[in-house]
Amino acid sequence: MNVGIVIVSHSPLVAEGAAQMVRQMVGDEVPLAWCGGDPSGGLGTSVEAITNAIESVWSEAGVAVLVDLGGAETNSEMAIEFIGEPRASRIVICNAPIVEGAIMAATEASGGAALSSVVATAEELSPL
Amino acid sequence: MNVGIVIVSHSPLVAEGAAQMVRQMVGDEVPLAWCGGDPSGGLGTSVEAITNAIESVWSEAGVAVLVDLGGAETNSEMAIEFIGEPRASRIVICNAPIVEGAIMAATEASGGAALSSVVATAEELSPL
Amino acid sequence: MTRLSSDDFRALVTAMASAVADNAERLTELDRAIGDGDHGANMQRGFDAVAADLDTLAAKPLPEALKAAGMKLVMTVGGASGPLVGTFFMTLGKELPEEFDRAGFTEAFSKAVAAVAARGKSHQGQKTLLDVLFPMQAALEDGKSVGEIATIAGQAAEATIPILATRGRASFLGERSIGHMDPGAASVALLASVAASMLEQQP
Amino acid sequence: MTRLSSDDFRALVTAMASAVADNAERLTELDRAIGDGDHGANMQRGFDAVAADLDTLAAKPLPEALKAAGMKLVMTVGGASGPLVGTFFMTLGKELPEEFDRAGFTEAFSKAVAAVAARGKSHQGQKTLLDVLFPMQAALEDGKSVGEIATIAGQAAEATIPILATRGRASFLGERSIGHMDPGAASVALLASVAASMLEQQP
Ligand SMILES: Nc1ncnc2c1ncn2[C@@H]1O[C@H](COP(=O)(O)OP(=O)(O)O)[C@@H](O)[C@H]1O
Ligand SMILES: Nc1ncnc2c1ncn2[C@@H]1O[C@H](COP(=O)(O)OP(=O)(O)O)[C@@H](O)[C@H]1O
Ligand SMILES: [Mg+2]
Ligand SMILES: [Mg+2]
Ligand SMILES: [Mg+2]
Ligand SMILES: [Mg+2]
Repeated sequence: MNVGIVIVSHSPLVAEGAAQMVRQMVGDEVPLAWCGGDPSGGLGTSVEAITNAIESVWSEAGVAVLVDLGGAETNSEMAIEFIGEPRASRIVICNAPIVEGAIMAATEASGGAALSSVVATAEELSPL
Repeated sequence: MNVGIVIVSHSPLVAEGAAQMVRQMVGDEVPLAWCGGDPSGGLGTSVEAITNAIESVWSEAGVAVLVDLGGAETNSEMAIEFIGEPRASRIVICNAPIVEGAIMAATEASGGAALSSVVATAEELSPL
Repeated sequence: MTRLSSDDFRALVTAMASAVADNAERLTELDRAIGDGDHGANMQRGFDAVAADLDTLAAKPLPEALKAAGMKLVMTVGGASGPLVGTFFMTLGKELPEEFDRAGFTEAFSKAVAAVAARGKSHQGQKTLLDVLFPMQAALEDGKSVGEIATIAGQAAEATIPILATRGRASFLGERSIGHMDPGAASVALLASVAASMLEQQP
Repeated sequence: MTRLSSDDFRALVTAMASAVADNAERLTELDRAIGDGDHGANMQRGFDAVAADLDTLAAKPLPEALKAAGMKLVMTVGGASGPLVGTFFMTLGKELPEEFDRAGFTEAFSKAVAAVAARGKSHQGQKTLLDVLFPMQAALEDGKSVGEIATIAGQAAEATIPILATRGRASFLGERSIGHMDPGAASVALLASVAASMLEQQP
């Protein structure tokens, strides 16, 4: 089972577009979910949507989460806490750019790499 | 006149969503354009669309271009060459993540900063 | 010993929700200057959701009610302020016994502030809502009256104006963040003043 | 001295466009393994656009026709290969006199390859179309026949299979890029074989 990828943007368009780019690169080999938008559909994030996205791609190999701005990160941290152990410690928020990081992470995940190297690959990305 | 910002993604959704996030941060203070998709609408980029986007936000203060993957960068370089001097040397492709870089660049541009500091602000972004 | 009745909790939440609604435009305006212009809408969405759930919440013992209200804010605010304000109420609920004296409340309040700082990976002086929460905590520890604490919260929000933002979206603006009140700080001061007027009316 | 007539140019472009169309699925399949699975579609869109413009193009002198064809490819391919293959033809058009001998052609070809490398910020050995262009250039310089050059191009494309990609999307795969032919290299080898069969038929 490959590491799952979750894309959390303030913008549903960014999240969906990044997911399409990921799919084009890695096909269906990687569990992939995205969410974006606040609970009333504006730009922002929703802890519930993030929680659902992570649960929908849950993999025993773990899940790498890509976020854009601060609120997306904090809300993702909350979602991971709500999901709780033992799964929480196998869900990692990458300190990486959302679009480029998602593509790199998914490409690495599609090769069956472990969560730690999926995250490292996304984070390695010097800006570009 | 503030520096203009152009967002060039393989995905029209990513480009549009990133532009919406920029608009929400900086309002109308910054000339902003985006493009995404290859000439038949698939994931990719179009030199013509990039050229048009840059021309639509042309500012004597210059234009900062944000791109995602390799093809977007090479096609943007071609577009800049086609636009030619004297404008070409005031159009800079940022070595920065597309979404986060666009927001940082636009925020800096909205304060009236020079092209060089707009670009530097986007590029400063350590991965997030 | 104080004991906040279920009716007190209802009244408090209702007053907070309506104050947030009344001030939403002002809060959003503050956020438009140094953020993305949604803070009022975010807070209003959150407090409206809590108010809508009031029957269920008020049926719980106070600690559970606070925790559930905090959770609701986390789930509904949608901005960076959601997990922060939500964590404040969740932690308060976790730390506050059903009956408490001033020392007990002060301790729970301090833990809630610490939890917010941990959640935001932030500290005092960064032009955020913590710049109101920490002065409130100090005033509590100093034995200030409820009214005095609300005044201090208001002053602390004003005092964010000259600060250079180094956390949250306002930090993107660098020097240009100076000269504007932090929206999150304004929200917390607003909630403090609502709580103070309620508690002052108590016997 | 050689002189490519307007009819020769027409025949060449038409043959290239139909070869690309016939091989589009194979090229896309190669790109699916180590890229995003669009290289065949990209090249086909580009060459179809050039073919659609053939009347206008063929009316120009050869150098102008080559430049315009390259420009068309740049504008229509949409992938990373577009500016690279397009730059090749644009530079060839810029460097090639209307009448040329083998030395003249070799020189123009070398300049076109250098322009592609500059455009891609890449060099030989990175598992890209340059791994076919450089061997073709060497074969030209060595005085090899047209047929031999096409064979060398095909072998060079095959030789990309064991290379670790360090440029373009295939480089994202790291070690896993090994064992697959580079799609751009396959395209260039295909174009070389089309050109060779045309030129071999020439008197
Ligand atoms: N890391 C943080 N630590 C503490 N407070 C923060 C942090 N990030 C944001 N804030 C607070 O949140 C407020 C902005 O909230 P809001 O506008 O609702 O969210 P967003 O910035 O996601 O749009 C800021 O004014 C600030 O007080
Ligand atoms: N920087 C580069 N230098 C040289 N060739 C490159 C470079 N980037 C990509 N290529 C070539 O382009 C081909 C991919 O083209 P294509 O699939 O059309 O574009 P994309 O990768 O944008 O989808 C690769 O197989 C490779 O030969
Ligand atoms: Mg905001
Ligand atoms: Mg927001
Ligand atoms: Mg491709
Ligand atoms: Mg492509």
